[in-house]
Amino acid sequence: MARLLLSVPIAYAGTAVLLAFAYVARPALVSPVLLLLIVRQAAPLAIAVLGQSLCMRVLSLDLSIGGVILAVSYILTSGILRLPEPLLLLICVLFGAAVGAVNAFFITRIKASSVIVTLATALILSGVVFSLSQLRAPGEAPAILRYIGQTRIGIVPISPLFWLAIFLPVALFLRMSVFGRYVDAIGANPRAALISGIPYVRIVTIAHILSSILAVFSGFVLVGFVGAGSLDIGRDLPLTSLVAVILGGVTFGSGKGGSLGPAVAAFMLTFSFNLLTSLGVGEPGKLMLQGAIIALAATRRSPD
Amino acid sequence: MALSSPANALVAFRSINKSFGSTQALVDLSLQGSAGSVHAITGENGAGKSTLMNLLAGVHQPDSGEISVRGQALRLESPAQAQNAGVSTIFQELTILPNLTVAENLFLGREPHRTGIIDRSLMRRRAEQALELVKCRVDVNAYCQALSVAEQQLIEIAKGLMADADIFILDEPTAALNGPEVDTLGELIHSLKTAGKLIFYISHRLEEIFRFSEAVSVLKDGRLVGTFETHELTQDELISLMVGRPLGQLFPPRNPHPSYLGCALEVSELVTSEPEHAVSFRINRGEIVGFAGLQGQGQREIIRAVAGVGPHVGGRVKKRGPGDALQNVDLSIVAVARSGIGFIPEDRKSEGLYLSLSIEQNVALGMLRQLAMWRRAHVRKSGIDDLLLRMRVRANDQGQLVSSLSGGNQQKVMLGRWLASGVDVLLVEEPTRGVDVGAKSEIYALLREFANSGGAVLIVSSELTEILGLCDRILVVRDGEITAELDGVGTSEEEIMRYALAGSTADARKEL
Amino acid sequence: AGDDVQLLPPELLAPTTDKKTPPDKYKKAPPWTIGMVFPGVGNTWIIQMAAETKSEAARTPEIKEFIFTEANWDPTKQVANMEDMISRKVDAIIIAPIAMPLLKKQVDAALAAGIPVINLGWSKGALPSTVEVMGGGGPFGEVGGKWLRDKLGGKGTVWAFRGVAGVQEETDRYEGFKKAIAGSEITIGAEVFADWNYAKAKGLCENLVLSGKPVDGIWFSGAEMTRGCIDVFKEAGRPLVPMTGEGNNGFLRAWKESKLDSVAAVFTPELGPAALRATVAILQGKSLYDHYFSDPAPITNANLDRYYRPDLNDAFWMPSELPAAEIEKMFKK
Amino acid sequence: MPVSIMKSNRSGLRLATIALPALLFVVLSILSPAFLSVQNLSNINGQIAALLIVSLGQLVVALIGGIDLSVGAVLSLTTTIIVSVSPDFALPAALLAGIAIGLVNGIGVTVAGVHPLIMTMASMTFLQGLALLIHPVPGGTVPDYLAGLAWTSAAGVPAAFFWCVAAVTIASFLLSMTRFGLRLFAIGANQASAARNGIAVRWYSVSCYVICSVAATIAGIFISARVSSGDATVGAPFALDSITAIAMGGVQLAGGTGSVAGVVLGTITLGLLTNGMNLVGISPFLRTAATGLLLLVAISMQRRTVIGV
Ligand SMILES: Nc1ncnc2c1ncn2[C@@H]1O[C@H](COP(=O)(O)OP(=O)(O)OP(=O)(O)O)[C@@H](O)[C@H]1O
Ligand SMILES: Nc1ncnc2c1ncn2[C@@H]1O[C@H](COP(=O)(O)OP(=O)(O)OP(=O)(O)O)[C@@H](O)[C@H]1O
Ligand SMILES: [Mg+2]
Ligand SMILES: [Mg+2]
Repeated sequence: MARLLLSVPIAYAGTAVLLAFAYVARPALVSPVLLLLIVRQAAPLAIAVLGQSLCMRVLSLDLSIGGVILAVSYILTSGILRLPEPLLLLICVLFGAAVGAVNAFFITRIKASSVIVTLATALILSGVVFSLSQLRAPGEAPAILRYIGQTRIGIVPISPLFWLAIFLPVALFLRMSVFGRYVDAIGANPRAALISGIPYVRIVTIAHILSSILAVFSGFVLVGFVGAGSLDIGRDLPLTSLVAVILGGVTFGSGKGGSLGPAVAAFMLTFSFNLLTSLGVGEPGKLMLQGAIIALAATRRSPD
Repeated sequence: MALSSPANALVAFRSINKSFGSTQALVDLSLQGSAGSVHAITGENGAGKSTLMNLLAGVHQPDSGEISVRGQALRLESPAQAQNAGVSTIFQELTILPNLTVAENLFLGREPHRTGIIDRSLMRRRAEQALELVKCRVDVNAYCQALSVAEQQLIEIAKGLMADADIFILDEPTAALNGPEVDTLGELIHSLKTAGKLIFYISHRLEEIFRFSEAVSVLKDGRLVGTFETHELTQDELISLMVGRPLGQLFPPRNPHPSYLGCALEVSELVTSEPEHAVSFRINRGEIVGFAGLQGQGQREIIRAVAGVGPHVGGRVKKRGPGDALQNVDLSIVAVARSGIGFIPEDRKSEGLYLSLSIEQNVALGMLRQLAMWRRAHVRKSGIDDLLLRMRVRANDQGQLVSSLSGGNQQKVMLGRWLASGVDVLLVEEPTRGVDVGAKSEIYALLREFANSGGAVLIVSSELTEILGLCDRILVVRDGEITAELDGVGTSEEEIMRYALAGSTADARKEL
Repeated sequence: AGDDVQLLPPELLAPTTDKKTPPDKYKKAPPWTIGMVFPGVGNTWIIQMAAETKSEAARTPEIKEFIFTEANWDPTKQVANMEDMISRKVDAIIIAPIAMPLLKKQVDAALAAGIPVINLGWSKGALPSTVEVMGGGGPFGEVGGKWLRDKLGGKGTVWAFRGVAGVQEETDRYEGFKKAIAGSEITIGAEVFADWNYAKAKGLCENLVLSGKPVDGIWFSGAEMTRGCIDVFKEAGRPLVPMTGEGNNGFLRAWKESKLDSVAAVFTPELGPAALRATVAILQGKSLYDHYFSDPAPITNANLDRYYRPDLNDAFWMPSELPAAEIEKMFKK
Repeated sequence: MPVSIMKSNRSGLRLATIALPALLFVVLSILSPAFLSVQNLSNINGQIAALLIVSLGQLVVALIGGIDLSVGAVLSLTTTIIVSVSPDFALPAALLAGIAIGLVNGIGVTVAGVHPLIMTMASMTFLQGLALLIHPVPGGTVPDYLAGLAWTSAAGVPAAFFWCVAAVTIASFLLSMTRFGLRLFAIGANQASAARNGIAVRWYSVSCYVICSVAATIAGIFISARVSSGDATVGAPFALDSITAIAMGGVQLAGGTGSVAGVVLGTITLGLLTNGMNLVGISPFLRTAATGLLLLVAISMQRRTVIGV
């Protein structure tokens, strides 16, 4: 029983503590309307985190998320491609898949460090987008995306539903399928996985392609939310998503961790930003508290 | 000789208890070792031998009880403290670091130095002396990642024996060694003993225990069964003390009149690296074939190339496919595995097992092998339980993490994964490395059963007795070439050694 | 004085001092190479400013080469860029320091090497540059502050939406705002840093609105954030309170569509061409004032239609002097 | 480059590590007449000195398989301390802060078991806040004696050169001559094995994080002199830049592989890239993209055998 409790990701307890604290200190924050809004704010992070967690479960990392989102924003809003909206969205998804495939190529074939590879692709993507966007100012986001990013059905915003529609199939697939078992095996010992004939290259490639595609979806929600192109969109996502994955119970190199924990952690982080704001903590104090929360939450609890 | 008189004990364990979570690894265990003796510790896999030694080596601390050295109770909090107390340990798992040179590895932790600056020339000189001692001929400036497991094990031994210590722990030092090297070790141990040191010696090779030790302590389920003078025991008595029953036959009966079911695997003109020779051989269904030969003659390279794990420059491998037709196998790991060939590596820790996953997850990965990736992963728990029972795996339940199993039980889980995976060809490196006699006979029986039901097995082993007792056919490898093909029943250790040691084949050809 | 060089129309830019540069001190024969050491890119104002400056340079025949460098907002990189400009022996350098004390050593070195340095910024004496051209800052913040003070009749609770913490321009704007409401009964009920960013402002504003904090008006140090807040009020079904903005087409559109009660300070991207013209004048040996400042009359509810360009997209900033064709190309919807 | 270093496979040095900066150097001297001027070379030296010092610290942490994302924030914090504390105490205060941060990072990673990426990202966030708290707006005055340390030159050789030489000498000595250095390589290859060889792994790991933080502090002292001010965000790019630099230099983040020479070369490559693009007049916006491309080229030429982060 104790072992079971210890294996529950810190994100669940952390969320409960934060909610309880907010209930006492800022009751308005835990009203359904506000909670739903925070869920909506968390949606882009939660989508990106799903991909990041998959990468981390196969002992890889994806720091190129931010670059992909920038590129998506550019493709969608710069007006260089004057195409119908659905086609534009499809191009973004294909673009994401290509970036993921490039990342995976270097990681699996060159056996390069995923930190370095995805850092490099992020640099290339943001460098190119920045230099291209000097030529044209960003325009408006496609109407479908503005609908997803800004509209609500009743009091329920659409973007969390969009997240759920992505999350459920992916999480279920990872949990139930042979693929999911392979993911755990690679996470626990990639060399053993390789030697026992598990298709290591294919699985890591799928993980990175999926991660980049999810980054594209995350970009869709962000661009839709902002309603126009922007050059500082999704800047924090690579590092924040990393934190969320760890707080969500995925541990590097052990083959442990699922999909729900990281999603809850994404909510927890977003909620904590909101809580600190509503407590009127200034920018420096906010950063300091965030740092402290992350460090404390990531502290390993099980003695071994 | 007074074996259990605490008066002249150099090391004494008193009422030691140690548990890991719910596993009680040592129970109220007391044991003494005296100076100037070789004290063997033996017992089944998971009996607690390594745990006991790890307490003395400072890796773990006892839950209760006391360890005293030279009559003084000590609390050893770290390997460093144990070293300072005069304990030198050669661990069951190798601790050689691949990115350090031989010399650096030999002196890691106690580098010769002047105020922190390493005296490299002194270190090299002393390293050369140390290697001479164990008769290991490698360059002291070579990086250890280039060395074979056997060479690494020798370096590990040299490092341990060279230490300025009074107590030496050797936890399965010979798992990767063969005859001549074991002899050298025997001489070294003897000279330490005459110098008044205490040596704790753990091995599953019973003949070594009888050759080296004067006392033997048998552990079972974390308890001491007893300490005996070795020469008063017979091998069979020792086995029944360990296993709790007399062991019937170690090796399962061979099929005396082989009528094999046709070729399972055909290797033709396989070249593993540029200057090597090409090898060709075939394995039939229902047959166990072994590679014999001295350490490092290329057996490992051949089996790894066939498995798609090691490099190959040329050649072809065909395997029986559906409808008995031989089909070409692409020599990449994934393709080899998909064609129904299982490869069981010698280094289970880094290449074989998922230590941080449970037994169930490890075994299930084998069972799911035949399914496509997107299929539902459904595993029958009872199937796994049966397997664990048959292999006599000492574990609480199938949810237990593999990292918490003893070395031998880990080996069984790794084998079990492939036996349950439905492959029909097994390539096995060192099938019983670090496995106790009881489990050994289980593993042999399982491999034989696998063969009898139509499978084909190829093994590489450094234990000649294992090759002789288990294999139907023996291929002797020397200098990358198959120099002899012998019938497992009719041959002898001497005959194998003759082919393994014979002057180079080039000379032999000249003579013809 | 009639012979004064006019950098921009007087209503947009005026000298703030009588002191003038000595004529002919940096006079050089054309053609010139001019370098610009800019902090970084990242928002539409900067994009347009850079485009206007480059376009002006292209239209000036005496300029052989115009080198634009940016430091990605990294102070050490900006120092390096400035050093590299001096190494290249350009004829003049336009700088926009990330923070004012930065580049002092390099400006000294440039001047010593006979390279005039025109500062697109207001160093308040921290830098010895030849000419300074700037706008925004304190007066920008004051425009909104004064307007809110009048609107609310000198009392009430306002929120302040600030930009990126630790940036000089941001602090100046905020100080201007505080100066404008000093002495009134207006209190600041909430103060947040939303990095001049729509998404971040929207999130923070949602949080403030829904947690029920009282508000009578909102001051913004940038209009992207205003748009975020307008959307929040609309989505929450709350009546809009007076909010300040700035002269950007996207904001003007939102202002017009939402029937907001607002005022927009004008921070023109023409400051870039103005700095370039100042550089050209210095190289021609003309005398300029030491310091120019842009503090044009704000856009109000009354004259909004004069400025708003429904045919262009949100990224356009006014007033602009880009040729119509280029505006068309860059900002056409 | 001595052949022995090239051969040793724990240095991570490959032909590419050396060829890349050499190639850049040749191309730039052909393309730009200003490149080879003494002034420009000394500019480059000044521009890379701080990154070199930070990267050497990053190397020490990378050798044991760690990573330190907080170096940039430490650097920023140092500059704010320098301008906020009375000149007499500025240096000791900054160094003390550096040591304390290293201790916290190291203890967080080794004792509390937090993944180094997360631990140092947490401290990065915290320290960024602290720096903004201490000194919200860039400015302030740097003590004169510090300004002198960064700007004076001796016999025509700029001060920055001596900073670099000192840092490289100390790091090389530590890593290739001492027991401490050797043991770092051992820990990086396999912590558990190193511990069984009697090495106090925790003690060494914590030391590495302290060394890294102190290196960032020293770089911060240099930077505050160079930009003549305290700036709470000045260090931000150093975290990723230092990782880029060591990666170009063949250092493996998995631990156990890397060399001072590699880090020097990696840092020079990055410095040449920035300086060269300014001199040749290539659009600055492409610099980031070029860095990324070069990084991919560099890692493609240094195939590893390990799989992992
Ligand atoms: N680190 C650990 N965590 C949990 N359980 C452990 C750990 N180490 C050992 N055990 C358990 O303690 C028991 C004794 O293990 P030990 O390694 O001492 O066996 P052994 O006698 O050395 O066996 P072998 O011959 O297989 O090496 C086993 O049941 C094992 O599962
Ligand atoms: N646990 C520890 N606590 C503090 N310092 C340590 C610790 N372990 C190692 N050190 C430091 O690391 C250095 C090397 O450690 P080591 O224990 O090998 O030194 P030593 O015992 O003095 O070596 P020798 O006995 O060979 O002269 C020491 O100088 C010491 O400062
Ligand atoms: Mg053992
Ligand atoms: Mg010592």
